[in-house]
Amino acid sequence: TGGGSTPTPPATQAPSQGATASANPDSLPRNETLYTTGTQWGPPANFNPIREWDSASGTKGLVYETMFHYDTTAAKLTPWLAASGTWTDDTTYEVKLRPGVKWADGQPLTAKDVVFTFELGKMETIPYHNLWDWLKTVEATDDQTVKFTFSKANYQEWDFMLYTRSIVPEHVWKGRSEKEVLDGVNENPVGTGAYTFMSKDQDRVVLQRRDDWWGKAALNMEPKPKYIVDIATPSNEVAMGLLLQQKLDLSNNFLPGVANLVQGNFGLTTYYNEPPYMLSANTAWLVPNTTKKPMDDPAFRKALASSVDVKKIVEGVYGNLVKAASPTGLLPQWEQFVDQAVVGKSGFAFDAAKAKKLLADAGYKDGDGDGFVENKDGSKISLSLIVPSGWTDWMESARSIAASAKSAGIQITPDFPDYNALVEKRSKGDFDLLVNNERQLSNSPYTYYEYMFQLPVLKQQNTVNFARYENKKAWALVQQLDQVKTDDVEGMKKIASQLQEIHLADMPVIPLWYNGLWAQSSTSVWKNWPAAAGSAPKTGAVMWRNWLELGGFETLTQLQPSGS
Amino acid sequence: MTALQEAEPRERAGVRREALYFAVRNGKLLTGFAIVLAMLVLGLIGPVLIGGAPNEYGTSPMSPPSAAHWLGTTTFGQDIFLQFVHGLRSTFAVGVIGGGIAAVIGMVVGFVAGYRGGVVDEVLNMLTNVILVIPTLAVLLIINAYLGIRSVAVQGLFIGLTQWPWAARAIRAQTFSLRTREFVDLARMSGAGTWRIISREIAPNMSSYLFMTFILLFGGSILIASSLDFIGLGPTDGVSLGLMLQNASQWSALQLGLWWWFVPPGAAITAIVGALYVANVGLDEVFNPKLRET
Amino acid sequence: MLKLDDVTKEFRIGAFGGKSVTAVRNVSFDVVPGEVVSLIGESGSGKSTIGRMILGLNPITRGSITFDGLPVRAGKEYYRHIQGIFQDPFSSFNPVFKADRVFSMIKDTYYPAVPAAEWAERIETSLRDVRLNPGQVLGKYPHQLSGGQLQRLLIARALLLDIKLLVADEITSMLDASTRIDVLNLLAELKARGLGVLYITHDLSLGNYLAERTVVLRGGSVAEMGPTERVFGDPLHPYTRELLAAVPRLHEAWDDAPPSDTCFYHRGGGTGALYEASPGHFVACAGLSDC
Amino acid sequence: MSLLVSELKVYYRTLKGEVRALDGMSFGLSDGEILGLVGESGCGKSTLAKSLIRMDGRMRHAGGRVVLDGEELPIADDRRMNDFRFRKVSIIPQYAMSALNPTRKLRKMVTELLASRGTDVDTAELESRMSQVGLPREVLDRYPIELSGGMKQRMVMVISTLLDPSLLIADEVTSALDVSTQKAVARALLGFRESGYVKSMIFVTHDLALTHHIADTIMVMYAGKLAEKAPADVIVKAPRHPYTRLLLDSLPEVGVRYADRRLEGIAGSPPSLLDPPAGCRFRDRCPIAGDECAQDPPVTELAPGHHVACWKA
Amino acid sequence: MRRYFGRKLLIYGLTFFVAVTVNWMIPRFMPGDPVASMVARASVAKPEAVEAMRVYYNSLFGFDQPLWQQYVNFWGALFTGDFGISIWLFPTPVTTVIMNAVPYTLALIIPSVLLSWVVGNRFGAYAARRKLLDNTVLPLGYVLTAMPYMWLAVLLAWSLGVIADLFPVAGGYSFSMRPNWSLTFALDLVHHWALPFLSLFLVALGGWAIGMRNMIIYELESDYSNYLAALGAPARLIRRYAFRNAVLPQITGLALQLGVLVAGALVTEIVFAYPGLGSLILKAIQNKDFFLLQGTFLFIVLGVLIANFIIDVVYVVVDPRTRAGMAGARA
Ligand SMILES: Nc1ncnc2c1ncn2[C@@H]1O[C@H](COP(=O)(O)OP(=O)(O)OP(=O)(O)O)[C@@H](O)[C@H]1O
Ligand SMILES: Nc1ncnc2c1ncn2[C@@H]1O[C@H](COP(=O)(O)OP(=O)(O)OP(=O)(O)O)[C@@H](O)[C@H]1O
Ligand SMILES: [Mg+2]
Ligand SMILES: [Mg+2]
Repeated sequence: TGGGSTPTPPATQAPSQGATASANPDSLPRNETLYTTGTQWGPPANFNPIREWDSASGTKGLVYETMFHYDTTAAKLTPWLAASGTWTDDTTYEVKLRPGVKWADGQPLTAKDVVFTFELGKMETIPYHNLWDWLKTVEATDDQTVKFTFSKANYQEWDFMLYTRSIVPEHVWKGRSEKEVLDGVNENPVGTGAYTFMSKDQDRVVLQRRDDWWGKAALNMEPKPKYIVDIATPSNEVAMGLLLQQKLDLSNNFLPGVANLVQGNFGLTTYYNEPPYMLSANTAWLVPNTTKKPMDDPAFRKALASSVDVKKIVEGVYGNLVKAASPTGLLPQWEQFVDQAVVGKSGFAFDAAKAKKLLADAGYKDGDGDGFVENKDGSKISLSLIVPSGWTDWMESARSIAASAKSAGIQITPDFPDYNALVEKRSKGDFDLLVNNERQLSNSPYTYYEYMFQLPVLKQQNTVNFARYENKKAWALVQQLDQVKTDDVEGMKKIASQLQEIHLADMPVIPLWYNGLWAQSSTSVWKNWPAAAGSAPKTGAVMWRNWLELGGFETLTQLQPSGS
Repeated sequence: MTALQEAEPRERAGVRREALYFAVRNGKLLTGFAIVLAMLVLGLIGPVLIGGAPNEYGTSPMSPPSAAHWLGTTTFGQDIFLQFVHGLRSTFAVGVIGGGIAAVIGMVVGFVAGYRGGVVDEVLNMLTNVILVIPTLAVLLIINAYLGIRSVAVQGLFIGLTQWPWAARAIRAQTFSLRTREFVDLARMSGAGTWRIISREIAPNMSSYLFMTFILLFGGSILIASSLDFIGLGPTDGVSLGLMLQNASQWSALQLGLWWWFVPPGAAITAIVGALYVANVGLDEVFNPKLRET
Repeated sequence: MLKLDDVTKEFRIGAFGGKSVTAVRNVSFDVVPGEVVSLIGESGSGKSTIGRMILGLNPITRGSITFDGLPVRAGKEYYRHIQGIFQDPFSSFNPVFKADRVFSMIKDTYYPAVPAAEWAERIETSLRDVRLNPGQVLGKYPHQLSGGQLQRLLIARALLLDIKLLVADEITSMLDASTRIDVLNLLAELKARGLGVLYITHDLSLGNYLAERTVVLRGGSVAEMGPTERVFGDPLHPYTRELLAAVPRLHEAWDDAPPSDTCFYHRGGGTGALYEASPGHFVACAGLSDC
Repeated sequence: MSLLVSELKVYYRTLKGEVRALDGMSFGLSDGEILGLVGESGCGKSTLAKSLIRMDGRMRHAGGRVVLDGEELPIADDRRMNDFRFRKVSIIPQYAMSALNPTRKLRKMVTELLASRGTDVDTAELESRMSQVGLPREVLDRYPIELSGGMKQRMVMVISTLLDPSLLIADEVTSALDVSTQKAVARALLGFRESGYVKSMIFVTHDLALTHHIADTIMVMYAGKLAEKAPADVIVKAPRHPYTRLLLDSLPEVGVRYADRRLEGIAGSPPSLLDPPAGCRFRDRCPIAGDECAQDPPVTELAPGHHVACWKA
Repeated sequence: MRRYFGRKLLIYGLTFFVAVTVNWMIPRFMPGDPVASMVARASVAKPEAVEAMRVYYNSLFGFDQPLWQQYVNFWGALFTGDFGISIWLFPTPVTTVIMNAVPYTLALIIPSVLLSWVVGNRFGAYAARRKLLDNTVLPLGYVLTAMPYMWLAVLLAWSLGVIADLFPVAGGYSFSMRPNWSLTFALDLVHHWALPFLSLFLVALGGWAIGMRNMIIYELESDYSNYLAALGAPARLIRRYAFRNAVLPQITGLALQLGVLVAGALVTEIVFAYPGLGSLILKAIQNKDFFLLQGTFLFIVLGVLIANFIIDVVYVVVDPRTRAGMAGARA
């Protein structure tokens, strides 16, 4: 496999590379190297940008690039490979590519590459295949211009596509079979990005900066680390050890207790220097199976929502590393879409007494005096809450949820099936309650509402609407939201507000807390890490898949060597 | 025959009385058992005396040992001493269940193979060897991973089911030499059946040996269980010393300076198993005149 | 009463019995009531193996052993009539139990209904028969008893049953001269009561002292057999002669074995055909002319 | 006199007290003499043999002296005794069958053993001695496991006598062998004396008849004490101690048959050595015991070389 | 002798057969569908696409064939060294994944097993019947053996790694290094190897020392030792002989312990994030990578079998008794 795993004698490469490489690449200079962890969990498996879920870290974002980036603070697309993108009419989108962008092999990036990339989606097993449900054609009108014609313009989703799909070179990929496109290792990736893969081994990939990257001139940006070593995530405690030993610059792991270290004098920083320390990355939901009794009753779901003491989880389990979610579950970055009036009217908070009252009002009574309420028909309620075995923080949280539900009179037993089994139960609807955080921060709350309300409910629900909540009106609203132009914030807000009303009235899923954008960095070698305070960058310091486009890359360009 | 005569001088005191004489004077045996017993008592009465749920969150997380929390608290404010005494319980439970099951299987296989001999022996021997060669922890990992382990009892069961081969081999060898002793034939001529001979003639002759086997299996089970717990394949319910270790390590206890979370469970396992080993050597000395320090 | 007919025993050794060792080869003889037959021969000649086959402790490979016309069937009934005593008295007792447990085992199997008092009486009688003082031996552990005492306990045990045949395998090898002779005398008395005894030994003088008939084994097959006085007085087989010559005698000097030029040896693999030299006196030779 | 043992007392330490396995033995052994040592099982024969060369951890030298070739043997001092072992005193142990290290070829073992005593192996000499006991020289290149019991026994004999000790102790070397091998081994021992490999020898056995064949003198022990010591023929033909007589009487010989002559054993059993009764230790079993036997009988020399410890002798 | 090996080979063959069969059964009979989890991870929402992917992966892994056919194919593939494709590290072949990890594991196991065995035995032999050592240093041995592997490992990592900063706590070599043939790199490898090795070594050491001590006491009391002592041989020679005999059971003990030692190595690797098979197994379990799990498991079984076989050969070479045909009694 990769050249990294077999030692190469230095003699063969020293003379030829001597001119460009400032240091012996066999031993990376510490002050030019960024060590990161928290992205990949094992040996790098492939460099295939189509496999967004398991390609080696940096494959997308550092080696391959997308047409746009998304600025989560400003909430807008940043042109990247594209110089601009505009809706020429309601169903036509035109992208002008940036001139002078070159592939790593020297070939120029052209509109045909973009067309090729999107047409790959016609293959059924390609993740963005369903784009072609509403995309009619992609054409290169000239070398720099791509025209997308839609049968139905899903503006919100389209923006998401624009910054998530890596563009691949047609001249390299042409003729690859479906199998190869989907499953190929793509051993020597040719991308447009600022880095190339230098070596890989069991527990790492090493990326080297391309000094001829187009963005240096075109964007006036340069990622500062000459080398990036991304270490396959060992366990939390090992990552923490490495961080303390200053062998690691950025850990994107969940490091419980790191708050203590940030407060102490260890040279560690996080985005905030007080709770919640991290930016928020996604929402953890408590998902009730609404096809089962009593979760099919909105009143019960609302009582359940009031019974969960999220604060206790935030403090006890996470040591304040996360933030309690707002009743809408929308991430803080989407705060503008939260209709405070709706929340004020029908929002909820932890209140055991209220939960009890809600239950009583809805007819759930503790008839047999065991401390737990029964169904209206008198049958016992005994719910199980499943989270994957081994996910310690969630396991602890599940225990905590069970405990606080108990005080409201709802009997919940935490259960920790194996992840695989959980996935199967989840997709078949064979569960009572579960915790899920599948959806990440994105350009639009649309993705969250799609997650909540998507219809139809199938026999197998693989990615969304695990609650199997059926509300035609809500789903119609979601689709409507999709078709609101992304610059029409007011239009979005209006629909969002209606959706929030439905959500809070019916509680198909119960927001719990916001998982953090785990990022703890050491200032021993690199400084100017993103932080809330002062003039520090406001981007997310993450190397996670799909997050380099959300500000991760920009963070790299703003780092400064600590020595200087 | 000559050796036999020398080993059994006619005028020596009764075997049992002599064993007792040396037992109460054997420092190793006494120390070993004292430690194990102390731990056992702590595990048995500790939870009763202290009361409260071991996993209950407390109000003072991460506090060092104090009068209120003898061994301090975890990240979640759980009282470590309380977890510790509960953990001792399950640790002993795993030892007893795992060691017990392994001992029973090992004895049955060992006795039957050793006594029956012939094809039965060959087949059992083959089985033993097969299980012996298969790396058991790997198997346990797999079984655990797929079936999931709910309780200490199930964990003990699995450990017991994979840990017996060496014991079977050792017992088989002993039985093999005992079954050629003529009292076995004499029992046969008195109309005793196989099972009776094994249980009434052969087993009593190696009772000390069987006991030692059990001790070793007991200690082994505890160690294996703690490894499994540590990798995250432990029981999902309850507390055990291994789970405490796992939690401590997963929540970076050492890095955060919460040594009181990490040290006691490991030290207790070491103490129990180590004490068992020491006691085992002591026993060996008691029952085996050659090992006695004269 | 007891009849061995062309008995052969092969031990299989190694995994799944790859190799085999022939311990006993085509041996035939019989024992009648009130007769002591002594089985002599060097170590490893198969004496114990024959005894164990008779006792049903080892299966027979070929040939047959019958007792009162019935084949050997290890089990309760069989052992009611035939009992054995092994060569090592110390290992015949389970060291962790009291020695008199051998009696209660008999009771459990054969006389469960006999009341305790009567049983105690029977034991006492039996012990007195072997000239043991019950008070001295009962309730003691094996290691608290002497070899001779243990040996006699075993005989007493056998006597509790109404046995017809006793297989006594080198029962005196562990005893010193004086105890030894006591045991031998006891056997002789039992014989007088009609008991058949197969007396296994490698000590010729003991065999000679007790037995009516003698079977000389060599390498698993019979070298010579016949009335004791004929076998000892007129040994025909050179091996017998060699054995006799090697026995140290108190008042005679050792003499060398007569050169074995006259007779063809039957070592392993022979047919074991026996030639009857005189009535009842058989010798394994190729033919009369050679002897 | 090459060996002079006087008032030797060796006790075993046990939980219950001291077992007086040797309780005041005195005897002498002259150059070239073979002493046969007989006696009931447990009377202290092996104890005597062991105490002359190496006492084990439980043995205690409670008194008495041993003088060999004019030098006193420091039998209680394990370290000092080392100089005498093998060179002056040597032993063929009772356990000869298992006395050879199972994982060393014999040649190597002999070489290493001799080297550790500061001597080199004289291969020719070694092989000639082996052939004298009927061992082919190939045996040296085998492992002990590959030898039969008799061969091992003879090999041990050869090894033990390699340094020509002046005293050889042979402890029941023949009891585990069948008659023909027994004879060969006994003959070899005699040969060793003839060839001068050993000067004198103590031959421990329970087989009176066999001793008679090779020993010059026979010493009969009873319960840790000397009972009678006399030239072999005298012991066999004209024993004076009642124990010796009864012992001889109970010996069946080829030709003696129960039907013809009923032999009798000695009634009773020997006294416990833990706390032996005062006086003659054979008293309880002695048919001719009298009141004087309550006193310890002194060893008296009845005739030249014929010592008896009995009031009635 | 030939019988001895024939018998051993039979056992090995049987073990291998059982192991392979059990192994084959794992992904097929255990709850949870590996393909389902693969599909789930790809986050494909559309039912048709899901179905297409499922069909595709099922045929890729051969799950669409009848069971017996799968079983036969499995054996066929096995003999060509093909353990299938890793699910977790898709589409890397399992063989490649394993082969990348194996050097690290071997580098840990072989030296720690052999060294702890040699040193432990020497040490135990030395301590036996020497009162002072026996009462001071050996108890330390008991404590060491009784330690859970990971506990010692974590303590070492923390004290010598994080606190004292003497050793790195993760990785097979520095993250700043690229493999090359230089002394610096070799030293770096050793530096990373030292702590995991030490923790394995220490735990195993005590066990061997104790075993040897007990064994040699028996040997020192044996007849041949007594005979040598009676002939005035110096204690050194007697001990040397006793050692050789006592070592033989320890060799068999090594075979018995191998499985345990491998297990210990796995746990230790996990603690030190050492990129060997142990970390791999843990990840394979966590990610439900059946094929990788199968592969590693088979590899371990094979490794243990080979090691056992070597031990058997060594045993025959050093113990004359096996050669003299007593083989049947042992095994
Ligand atoms: N269980 C067994 N398995 C294999 N071989 C055996 C077994 N028992 C006896 N033999 C072999 O059978 C042969 C005869 O043994 P047996 O014990 O009958 O001899 P013996 O004449 O009684 O000898 P001894 O005088 O030493 O008691 C010997 O070669 C022995 O090795
Ligand atoms: N280690 C010991 N501890 C206590 N008593 C012992 C020990 N060894 C031997 N004895 C006792 O010392 C006495 C003499 O033993 P010894 O071995 O010298 O007898 P022996 O004459 O050689 O007997 P045998 O003919 O059976 O070999 C016996 O009564 C025996 O019980
Ligand atoms: Mg026999
Ligand atoms: Mg003796």
